[in-house]
Amino acid sequence: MLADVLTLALVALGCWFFLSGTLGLLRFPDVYTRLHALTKADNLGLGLVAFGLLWQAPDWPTAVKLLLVWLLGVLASTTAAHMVGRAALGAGQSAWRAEP
Amino acid sequence: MSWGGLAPLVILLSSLVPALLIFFLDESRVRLRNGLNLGGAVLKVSVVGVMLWGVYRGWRFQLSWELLPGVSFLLRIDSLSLLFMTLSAVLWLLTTIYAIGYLADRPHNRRFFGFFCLCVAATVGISMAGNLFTLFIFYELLTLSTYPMVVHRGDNASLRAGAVYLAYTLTGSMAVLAGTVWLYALVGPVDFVEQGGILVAAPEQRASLTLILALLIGGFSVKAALVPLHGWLPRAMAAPAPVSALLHAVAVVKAGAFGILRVVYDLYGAELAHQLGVLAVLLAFAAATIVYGSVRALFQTDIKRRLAYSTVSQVSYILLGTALFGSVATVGALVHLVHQGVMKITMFFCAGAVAETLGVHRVDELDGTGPRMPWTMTAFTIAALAMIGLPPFAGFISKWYLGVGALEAGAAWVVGVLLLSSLLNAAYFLPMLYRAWFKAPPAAWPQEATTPGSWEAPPSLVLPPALTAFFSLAFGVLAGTAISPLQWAQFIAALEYAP
Amino acid sequence: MTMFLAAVAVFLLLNIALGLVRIVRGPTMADRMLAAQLFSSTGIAIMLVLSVVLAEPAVLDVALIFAVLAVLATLAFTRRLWKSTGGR
Amino acid sequence: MKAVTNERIKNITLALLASTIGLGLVVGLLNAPRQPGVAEQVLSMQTHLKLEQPVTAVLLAFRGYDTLLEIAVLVMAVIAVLILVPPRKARAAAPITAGPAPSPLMLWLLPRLLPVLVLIAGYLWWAGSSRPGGAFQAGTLVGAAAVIVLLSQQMRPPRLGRIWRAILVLGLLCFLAIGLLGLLWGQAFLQYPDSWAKALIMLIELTLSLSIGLCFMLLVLGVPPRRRDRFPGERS
Amino acid sequence: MSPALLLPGLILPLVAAPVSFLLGRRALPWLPWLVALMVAGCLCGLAAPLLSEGELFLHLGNWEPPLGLRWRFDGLVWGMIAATTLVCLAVAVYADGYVPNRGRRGRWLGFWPVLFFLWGALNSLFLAGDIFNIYVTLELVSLAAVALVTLDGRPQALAAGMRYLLLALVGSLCYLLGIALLYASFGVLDAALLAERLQPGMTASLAMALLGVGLFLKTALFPVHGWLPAAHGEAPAPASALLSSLVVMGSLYVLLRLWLELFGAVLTPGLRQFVAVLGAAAVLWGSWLAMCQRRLKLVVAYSTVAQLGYPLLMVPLLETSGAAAAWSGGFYLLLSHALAKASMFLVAGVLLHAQGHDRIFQSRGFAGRYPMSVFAFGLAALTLLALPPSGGFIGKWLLLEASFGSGQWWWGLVLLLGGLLAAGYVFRVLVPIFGDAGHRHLEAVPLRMELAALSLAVGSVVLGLVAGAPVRALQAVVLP
Amino acid sequence: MMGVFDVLLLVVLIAVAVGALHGRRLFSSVVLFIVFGLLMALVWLRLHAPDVALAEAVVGAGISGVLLLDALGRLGKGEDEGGDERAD
Repeated sequence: MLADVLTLALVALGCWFFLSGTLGLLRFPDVYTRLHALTKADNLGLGLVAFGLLWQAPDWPTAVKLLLVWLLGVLASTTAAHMVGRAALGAGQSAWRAEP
Repeated sequence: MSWGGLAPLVILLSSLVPALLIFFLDESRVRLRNGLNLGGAVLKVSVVGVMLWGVYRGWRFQLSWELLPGVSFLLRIDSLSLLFMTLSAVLWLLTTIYAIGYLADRPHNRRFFGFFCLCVAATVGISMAGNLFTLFIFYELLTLSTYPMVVHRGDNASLRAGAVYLAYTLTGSMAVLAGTVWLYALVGPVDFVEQGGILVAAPEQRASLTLILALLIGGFSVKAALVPLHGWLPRAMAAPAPVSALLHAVAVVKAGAFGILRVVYDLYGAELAHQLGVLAVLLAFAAATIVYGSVRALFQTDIKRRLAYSTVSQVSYILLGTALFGSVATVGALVHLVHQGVMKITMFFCAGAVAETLGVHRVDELDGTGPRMPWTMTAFTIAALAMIGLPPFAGFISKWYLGVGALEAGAAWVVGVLLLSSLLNAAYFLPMLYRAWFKAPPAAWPQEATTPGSWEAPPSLVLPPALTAFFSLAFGVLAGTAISPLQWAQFIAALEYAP
Repeated sequence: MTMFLAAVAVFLLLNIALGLVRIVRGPTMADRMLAAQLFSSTGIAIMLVLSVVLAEPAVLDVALIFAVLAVLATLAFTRRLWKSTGGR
Repeated sequence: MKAVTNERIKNITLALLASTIGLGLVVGLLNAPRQPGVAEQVLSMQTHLKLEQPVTAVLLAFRGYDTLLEIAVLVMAVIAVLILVPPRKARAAAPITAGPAPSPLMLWLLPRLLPVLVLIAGYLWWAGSSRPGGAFQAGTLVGAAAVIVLLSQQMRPPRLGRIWRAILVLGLLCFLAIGLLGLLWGQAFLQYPDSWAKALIMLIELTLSLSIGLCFMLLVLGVPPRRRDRFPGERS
Repeated sequence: MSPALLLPGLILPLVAAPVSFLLGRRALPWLPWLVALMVAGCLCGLAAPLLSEGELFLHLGNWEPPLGLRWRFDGLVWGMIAATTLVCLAVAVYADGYVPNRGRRGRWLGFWPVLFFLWGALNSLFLAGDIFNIYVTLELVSLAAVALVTLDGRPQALAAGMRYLLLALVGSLCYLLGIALLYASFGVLDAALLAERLQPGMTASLAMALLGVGLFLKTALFPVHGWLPAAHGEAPAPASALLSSLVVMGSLYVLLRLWLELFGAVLTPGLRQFVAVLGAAAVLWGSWLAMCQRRLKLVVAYSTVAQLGYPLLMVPLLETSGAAAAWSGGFYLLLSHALAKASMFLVAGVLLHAQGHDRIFQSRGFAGRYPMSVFAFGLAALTLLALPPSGGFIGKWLLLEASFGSGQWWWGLVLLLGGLLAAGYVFRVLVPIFGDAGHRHLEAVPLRMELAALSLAVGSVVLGLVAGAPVRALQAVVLP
Repeated sequence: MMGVFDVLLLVVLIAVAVGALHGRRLFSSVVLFIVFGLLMALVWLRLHAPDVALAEAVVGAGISGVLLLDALGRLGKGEDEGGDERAD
């Protein structure tokens, strides 16, 4: 019962992060800000979903796999974000500034 | 395989093997090539001689090989085969001698003689074919092997002539093929036997059989140069003289005529063919061709073209005889097959010799050639007189039997055609003879090849026409003896019309 | 619980649908790559959810593979494409 | 202008054609009589093989010959690429050298990611006998791993020497050899002796994984350059 | 030991392909011979059991259909594999002497693995008794064929190859959809079982149409023949020989066999006439286009378009009294065409090699320098013209017999007309090459190339001379 | 609820496919193609075909995306026609 509640809460929270990440991707004005919104959101979102589902895992290999997926997701997403940001910087894309 | 099966094979191989060897021989190996050629020809003539003796003794020569279920490749010697085979074997030997002399020092002889041998192989194959399928195979081989000879000179005229030749003959072959296959599909495999292999004609098959006969005769008529299918023949005059001799006398037109003989007598049987009504049409076409060819010949100024149209006319005598129902007319047709061959080949040999030695190509250049080249022109004269049909030459025998046969068959108007044709023959041959013997020679010949001192063409160009001219005379004079073509033809006709 | 997770899956899928706008609008290639990155994460999350909903353990393997290969496209993008075009 | 119109007409025609075929398929399937497939039979026969995974049983046993030919198709495709893209051209086209320095984060990540990749590939191979997975998936993962390495390390693909070529055709040859060995043991072509079936299938899958991995790597990265501009195997 | 155990020997080329890839040049002199000898040995060993039993089956992996795959081996398959072996061996021998575009030898070495893959895939295709297995073999064949087209890397060849690849893929897709439909409806993939279960109806008709469209595309039958001349004309000569003789033969074989064996009831008489009309159109239109070409390889390629139309003429005739003749005639034509066409392309390669181009009106003197090649071309042309004593003549004779015997004489007319048109384009080629050379320089050509071409041409004629037994074997096949 | 998921999945799938085919920018098409692979894997999972989903995952995420990006790089085309830097 507790497990189900935890799952509900964590997954719902994860969903919220995903939504905010998506909105950020849509609404933020340039590559760098979008990068920020996106990676934060989807690392956290994926992590919360994975942790939430952990409580539903029938056996320990499944649980390990869930954690592994999260870990890999975080690593991949982080590295990718870094690479894209670096490449954008290297290509000389200017950052957005608030209009005075 | 018995010895009886071996003989047809030897006949075939005696020209096939030289052909293949010659193709792969170097152009410069003249003597070996000529040796192969002559050796093959002599071997063939001697085997034919043995066969004549054998058939006379009652031996059977047959070779069969099942090519498809129900369809056999069959070589069989009967009296009609022998008639044609003897003619082509002997004339091939003479033509070979002539061609070696004629083509010496010219390019592409390897190719020429290779196809030359193939061509003869096809011709003897046609003569030995024991059924329609086999006949067709050799008929096609003949088409293919004569084409390179027609275009041998390689100039534009030859190439155009070759294209026309192919268009005509291949279309004809397709008609023959259609008829052949249809016949096989309709009545199954039929061999050539005396009085016809198709024994029963069910009433519902008659229409198909008529159409098949028309297809076959139509197809063979292309090579036999029946008007209006004769267009290729005068054009093919672009080829060298030995080729013309071969086309006109030994192989091609004869193969067409022989095909028709085979189909009418040994496939359908004269009676059935007559009943189906196709022969009446053939008769009309043959008569028209005889007159048309002679009239066209009258207006030709080129010697070879005049001879070509003469061939168109003369070959149709054979068809005329075939189309008339009756044993006498058949004798006329068969004997003319031989006679026309020896007569016409003589004329082409002579025309070639004159052109080669003096550069004379047109009729009006013939003035005075008789005294200049007496042997050649004597041979030419004999052949021309024989063509006209004067007794005692060979041509007279044919025309006599054809005329009598026409009367026997109740077609008296044919005699009129024959007479008209003879008059026309005289009208276009006699002026040539007159010019040759009685007109003064020109100051200079158009293109004299030999040294002024020599009085004749080289022996290899003189000997063959001399021999064939002799035959033209002998076949007429000795027609009554046991070994003449006439006796042989009467023997065959008797078999075809035996009760 | 299943009902809830199915709803979560639908919600995440809607997220993807929403994010498609960024791919269409761009404007730079980096933006599009980022969107793809987001989809990849979201898709993995959907698979995790589905693994419970469908009670099929193999679904996790699929998610695992996506997770481990997610970096590949970005890698190719930065190493091969971005460089050769100077980011334009 | 006219070209554009033609193009449009062509497109419309193609679209019409495609929709006709699609509609036909739908109609055909709706009208299709249904007859039982072979699924039940597969399930009943696979216990014989000690393979719990029906897909693997179909791919490697029942229809093993299909799989063998598919591998041949893959190798053939690589050879076609080798023919199509001569090594010199490939080298010229591959923008591998130069460029900005790779991200340090990536340089940290990759050495740690690779063992995981290989581990997962091995897991998929091993899983093939009991659950979804198998040679193809494992092999592709191996190929992907190789691609990652080559892309990140600014390396050129290895020279396609004898060993690499051997790996490329290893799976096909191994499959064929085991198939023909079945013949020698007095059984049918491609038949595995009962007690060995699982082991042999695993062996085939292993070799196939390696070959498939290499195939995909070559297909993605084009052709590895060799010292001379020659087709592999040529001796001058 | 069951004779069917010899059957796996027939796919040995599939083993040879990776081996030749590994060994490279060192394998060239002996590997094709070894493989051909082994395949020929298996064929010889199989001949006697085949004659006594008529049909042999081999269950692969000992699994019974519908679960497993099986091979079917009968007289027709025997003939197809024998022809394939002969052509592949001759082409392998020929190709060793043929070096296109000097300096591209490296690329050219890829030819042998592709050749072996093609060879093995075709043998496997003929053996296959399962429609999905046929799909896989067809894929392998098509891929190898595309590789062959692009072999020498000229831009035109690449373009033609790309077009071919796309169309082949579309064809495969159609075929795949067709078999998916069949499997969904009838639950089996084995052709023989499917033939038992198949009921005529909407699904069967649709599947037949899909299979037909796919295989028409792959075979380049009228009206989707457009890709063939470019692809076969641009490929290097040994590749063209394989493509034009074997690759199209493979898919046409599948088309005829599947259609006739599976959909006999679906093919209404009207539909059968329609198929034959397409065949007739291919014959006439292809021959006409062949007559308009100025390059030898294009002439030969268009003649392939024409010749592939003939076997389709058997479709309406199979319902008549002439069924046996039509069946054997159509396939005999296909077999002899394979040998003859390969030989003609090899001769075209000799011509290209000797003078650097293949424009027919600038080829005077070729006959004088290369009589053996021209002789081979002539012998091979006999089959195209369907003149005796070639294999093509036998095939056409049988088809004619069926057509006249069944009263459908109009197909006979098409056959005859096709022969005449073929004469048109063959002699159009032969006439210039017999002309005088003048002072033209012609390169020397390795003897083995000429011998390879000649041996195939002789083979096509031998098929005409010893037709009795093969035709009987073809007719012994259980007619659909 | 899974019914809603399926319908949504199909709609998004078709939208992505149409977008990939008809996009004016080659790069967008490539990215959409990668997304298509992901969605396709989900479809296979929903069809209870985890094997195919696995294959789709390794090919879609691992091979074809890289292949297409690489090809684009070799063509020298990145932000092709109409890629406005500051569109919004």
